[in-house]
Amino acid sequence: MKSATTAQYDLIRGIWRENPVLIHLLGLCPALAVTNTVANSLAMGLATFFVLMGSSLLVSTFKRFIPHEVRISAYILIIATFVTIADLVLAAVVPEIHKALGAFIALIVVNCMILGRQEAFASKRPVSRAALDATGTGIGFLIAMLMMGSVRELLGNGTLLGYSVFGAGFEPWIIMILPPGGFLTLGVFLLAMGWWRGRTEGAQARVRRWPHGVATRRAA
Amino acid sequence: MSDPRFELTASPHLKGGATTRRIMWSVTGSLVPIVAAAAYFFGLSALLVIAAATAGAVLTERVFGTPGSLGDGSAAITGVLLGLCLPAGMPMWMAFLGGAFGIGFGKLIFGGLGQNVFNPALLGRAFLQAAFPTAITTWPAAGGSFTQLRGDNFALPLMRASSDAVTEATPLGLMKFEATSTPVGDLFMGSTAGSVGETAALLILLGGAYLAIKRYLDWRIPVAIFVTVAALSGILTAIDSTYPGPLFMLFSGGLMLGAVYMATDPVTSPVTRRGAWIFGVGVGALVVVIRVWGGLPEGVMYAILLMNAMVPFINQATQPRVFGRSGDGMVTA
Amino acid sequence: MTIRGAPAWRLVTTLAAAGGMAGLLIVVVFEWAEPRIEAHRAAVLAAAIDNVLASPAHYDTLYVVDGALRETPPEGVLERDLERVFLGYDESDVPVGFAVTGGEPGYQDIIQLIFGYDPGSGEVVGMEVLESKETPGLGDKIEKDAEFVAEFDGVQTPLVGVKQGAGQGDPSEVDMITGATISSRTVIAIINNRLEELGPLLDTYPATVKR
Amino acid sequence: MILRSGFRHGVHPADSKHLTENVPIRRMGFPTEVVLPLRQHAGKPARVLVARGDKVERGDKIAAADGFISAPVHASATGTVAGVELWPHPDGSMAEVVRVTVERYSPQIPRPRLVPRWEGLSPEEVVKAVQEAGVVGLGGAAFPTHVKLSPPPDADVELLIVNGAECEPYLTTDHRTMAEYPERVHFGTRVMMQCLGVDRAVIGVEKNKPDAIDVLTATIPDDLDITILPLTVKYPQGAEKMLIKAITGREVPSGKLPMHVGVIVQNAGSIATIAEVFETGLPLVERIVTVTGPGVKRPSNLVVPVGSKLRDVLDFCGGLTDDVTEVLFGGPMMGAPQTDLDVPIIKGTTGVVVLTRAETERHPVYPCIHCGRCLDACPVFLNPQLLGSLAQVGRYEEMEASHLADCMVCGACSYVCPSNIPLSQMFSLGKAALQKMATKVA
Amino acid sequence: MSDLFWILISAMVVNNFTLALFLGLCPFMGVSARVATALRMGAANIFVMVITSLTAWVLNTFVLTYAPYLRLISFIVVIASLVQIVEMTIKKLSPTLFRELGIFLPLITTNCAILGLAIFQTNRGYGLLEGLAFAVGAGLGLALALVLMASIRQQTELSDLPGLARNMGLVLIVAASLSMAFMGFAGLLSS
Repeated sequence: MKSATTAQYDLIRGIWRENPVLIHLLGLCPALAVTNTVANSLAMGLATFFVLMGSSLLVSTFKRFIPHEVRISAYILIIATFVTIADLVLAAVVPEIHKALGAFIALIVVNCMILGRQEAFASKRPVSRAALDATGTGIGFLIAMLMMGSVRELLGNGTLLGYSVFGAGFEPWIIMILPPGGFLTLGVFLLAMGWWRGRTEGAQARVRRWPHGVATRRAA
Repeated sequence: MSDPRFELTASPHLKGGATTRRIMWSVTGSLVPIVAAAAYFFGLSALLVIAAATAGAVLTERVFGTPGSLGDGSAAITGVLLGLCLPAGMPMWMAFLGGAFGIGFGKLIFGGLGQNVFNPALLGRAFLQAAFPTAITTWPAAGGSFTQLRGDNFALPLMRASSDAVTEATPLGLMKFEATSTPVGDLFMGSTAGSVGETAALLILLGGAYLAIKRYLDWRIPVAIFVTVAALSGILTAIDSTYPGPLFMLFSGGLMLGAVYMATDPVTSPVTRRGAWIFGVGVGALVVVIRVWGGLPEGVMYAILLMNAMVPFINQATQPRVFGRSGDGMVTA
Repeated sequence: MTIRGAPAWRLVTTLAAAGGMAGLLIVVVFEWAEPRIEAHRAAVLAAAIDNVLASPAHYDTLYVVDGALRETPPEGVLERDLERVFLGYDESDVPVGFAVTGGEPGYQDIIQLIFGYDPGSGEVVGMEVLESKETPGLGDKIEKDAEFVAEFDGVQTPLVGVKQGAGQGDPSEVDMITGATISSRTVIAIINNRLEELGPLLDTYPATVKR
Repeated sequence: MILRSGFRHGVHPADSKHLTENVPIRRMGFPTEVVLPLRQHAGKPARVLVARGDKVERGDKIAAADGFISAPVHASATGTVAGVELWPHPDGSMAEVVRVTVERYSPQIPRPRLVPRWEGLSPEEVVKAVQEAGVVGLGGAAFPTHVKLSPPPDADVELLIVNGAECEPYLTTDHRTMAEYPERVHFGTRVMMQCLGVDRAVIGVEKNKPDAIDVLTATIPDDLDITILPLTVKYPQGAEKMLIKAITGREVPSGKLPMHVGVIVQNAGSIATIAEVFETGLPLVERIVTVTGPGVKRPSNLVVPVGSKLRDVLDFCGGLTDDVTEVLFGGPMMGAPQTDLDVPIIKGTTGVVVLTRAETERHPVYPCIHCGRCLDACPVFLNPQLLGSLAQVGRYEEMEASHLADCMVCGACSYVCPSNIPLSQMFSLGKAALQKMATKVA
Repeated sequence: MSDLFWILISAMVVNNFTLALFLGLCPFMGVSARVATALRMGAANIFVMVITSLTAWVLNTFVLTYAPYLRLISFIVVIASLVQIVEMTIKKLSPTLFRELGIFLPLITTNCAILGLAIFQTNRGYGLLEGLAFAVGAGLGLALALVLMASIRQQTELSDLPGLARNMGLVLIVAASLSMAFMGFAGLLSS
């Protein structure tokens, strides 16, 4: 590929401009399911980071040996291996968190973000660039997870990483740690970004497109 | 050549019937007796809760809505309706938050009046139910003096309510968890525990009848709901008499308020007449299912919200048969 | 920059190699992790049994096979496929009660719990929720509300759930949690149903009858 | 055949006919100039036969039919052709007209019969005579009558419906015609029945014209099977398909003509005109027009020479009040607004309605609240709510898929819309846009 | 029997895969613009779920007892290959059916809902019939969520949306509302 991206760009791209969760809406399943506390978000983010990094390195290293026809299967095989490892390690080292994340660790396998980076980047670039890209994307994912996790834990439990923020009298918004809260938090993030983009790129005038020539007066 | 005296507008040049504004404000007006009844049964607290919810809805509409959209009255209706389906002892900040949520995420995000999918008042209530399950299921008993507060209405924002009010189980709660029925007469007059506005079945029916006669609401929806609920619960009682009977089902909980004022919101109910029947039957069936087999004692709010979600689909599925065409749109003969 | 148009044998060997490598890696990690996971699982179970039977000196694992309790699992059946109960003993090797697990659908999903049962007195002597997804702050009081959990220490079976404060002082009454009636009832139902199934077995188990 | 009385949906606007319903038809004097557009009928415009300076007499053919679906135009007054030129047309465009300066003090005398006597003519000759007389439907659409009189041989027409519904508010043209000239209505019916070879006719009259119903019933000829059918008052009963549905219970298939269900519909005014041309021997040179509305000082039913300018007609009725805002050709539901008082009254002008500020006050538009009133109003069972939202985002193809073509722009949906959304206007624009697209493709 | 029914209902509405467990979000966001497409996607999903459930049961019962740590890899590989084979079979046997459903099959294969189904089924120790009930319930639930979302989106397309809601934010808010509405089913058929 003769793209003109610099190493620096490869690193920072995934963090914000092409944030996998907030921009591309990839990997939503873990981003919504396990972000009810900061600790869970962190664990999930790190596990995903580990899998992404491992598979990117491996795929990039062995890209010459993987025939085009079976590349997806090979990628999935590699990813699944790392996920299984992550699963086992978490279960052995931090069983409490492993229990909280439940099946969602295994589901990292089908996180489109990871497969997407292999297909779009690692399989075409040198190992060093692949590592940078994986770092950027992984951090971007982690940031998104932590944003979700902090908002949801803060409002849903009144705590951050388990430490009380609002004091004892706080009435937690339980919805935030329930499923609707996940959708809601991400939805609000996306709305905020839509609002921000509208501000910076000049909001399209919010005019209803009445057909040309229809004389109307909107309710004042 | 053309004469400046004359306007050039498209036909038709006559205008008949109600206006959206009049419909909305009539609905609001018909809620006044219900609010009064709420104040009679639950005292000052009821008014505080209703006022807080209305303030939340109206302020949100004012700040984020299209300029001047307050005038159509729909935000006020949302606020009052939300207030009517909350318990009287609820902290005012929660009611306010519910109103703001309902209007913000239930209506303005879709583009304002007429374009929302879910009933904003009920969405606000569903939010409160999911966020503050304890506060919203703490039912103060009806009666007592007007000035006596029924709970911690003045809890500081974000802070827990200190609960020392006299609470009582709702008729539905009694039925669900203790298999005790409440006399239908009490339900009809409203002297039972429950949300501030849903206890007075009589007044709600009168308001609904007024609106139906004025054709400001589609009578098919409440009728379909009542008939479905009565029929299903009748069948269930016939099979096993421990199930609650039709009269109890009809007059307990939020069914009256929901069927008359929430399910009939034209924006979030089907536009076709056949759709209205389907919608009503669906709400009725879901109410019975949730009340009888669900984990919650009350299901009207969820039943209506679920059917709201179905409305776009129902609308598509019940397009009218065009004149001179068979049902599938083909030209007849 | 992957290879295109590779011959079939290349495809197969690549996948086989990748599969082999993956298998190898996983096995290595598994060998390392397995004992730790098992140890943790055992520790959790032991702690739970410890909790519901008020710290027995030691306990036996019994297997329910063909409607009888046996001390050893039958040949050829995996241990995890069998239904197990645990019998605890005090320092002087006197049985103090059984720890029984059970699960049923609660408000959100299945509630899994373990409870201690003393066949001698017919009382439940402890209860601990192992797994639940009940509503935080409401339904999850079944595990977090110490008052509720404490009610299961010394209550006559079959249990009867009553509204808080509405009880008549009957020894089989359990005060349910206000606002989380479904979850509370499920806990009670699980215990009652399990005892209905296993009660006769437990009541007639030789080790306890001997006492 | 079942005679029923009703169609589903529709609206009930206040009929406002009290202004003129009891005012006898008067004759308006000849104006100083008449303006005769070559396009006064549906179909191809007529071919002009005269040139500037030509002398014409009342009843002279000044333009000939150009093809089968076309009709000739006759001079409505004796005078001199002042020009063949472009002139404001009631449809809002500029159209070719023949302008005739009326000879002052001309007796405008009856001339030797231009239309042959009816007795003894074969159906084909009657059709020919009707075409030559320039008779078109006077109900508004101005479809050439002779076309309706000659159905294709395979069509099995068994019933003639005379449309006396006149469902548009304010208008009383047909009402007065039926009440004052019942014989003409019956005679015209006889001519049509004979031409079409049908032996049954139904005259459908809305119940708000009891005098017309009584007079018509009293004068039915003994030898004809004519039924006078009172209809409940509802708009748009006068629409062909609605009337057929209301009277026979049959639905005309979408895109097809009434003759597919064995029916021909003719407007009562046109029927009377057929009778009139055979009676007087003069072609169609004048018509009955209701000039009414709160903006007219002296609301009247007038016999007006075709081509009279709006200004002259209004002056004859005492002029306009001060708060006039709109002048319409046709009724208030479907009528076309006029801004130029020089437009001529043409054959298809059923009435002139002048509205004042009170009736035309503009209402603010609110968003659609999905109340479903438009669905209840639409006589052809469309979903105006859906069509309207599609129109607002310009999705004309999807409107077509939702059967926009079946919309007859009756305006019932706009009339009932509580949010004042200009539905029918958007539909006519949508139709125009689709037509444009279709011609572009073709 | 009632157990199977509970499993089905629970997977369908109480713990709806999409709205309560966040599984299958990719099609929920991606293939929910048109009702017709959503219906076909939903049907294809039910189909694949049933295959998955059967596969997982076979693997769990006969193969993985001896090597549980290979569960993830074998699930992924076997399910993907099976779906591929089914896809080719359908293509051969019924081109019409393939046109209707086939194009969705590859999309579904690498979908969290499918793998999630297999894993949940394993974790909960479901037998063959229970697994099938679970698969059908989950599939119906996914289809329901998908169709609801699609019909709502088709309506909001015609709306005068505020600028900030023109991206997927609105879809997520709708999903949150649906999720809240589905909370009404909590505790259904329990006790």
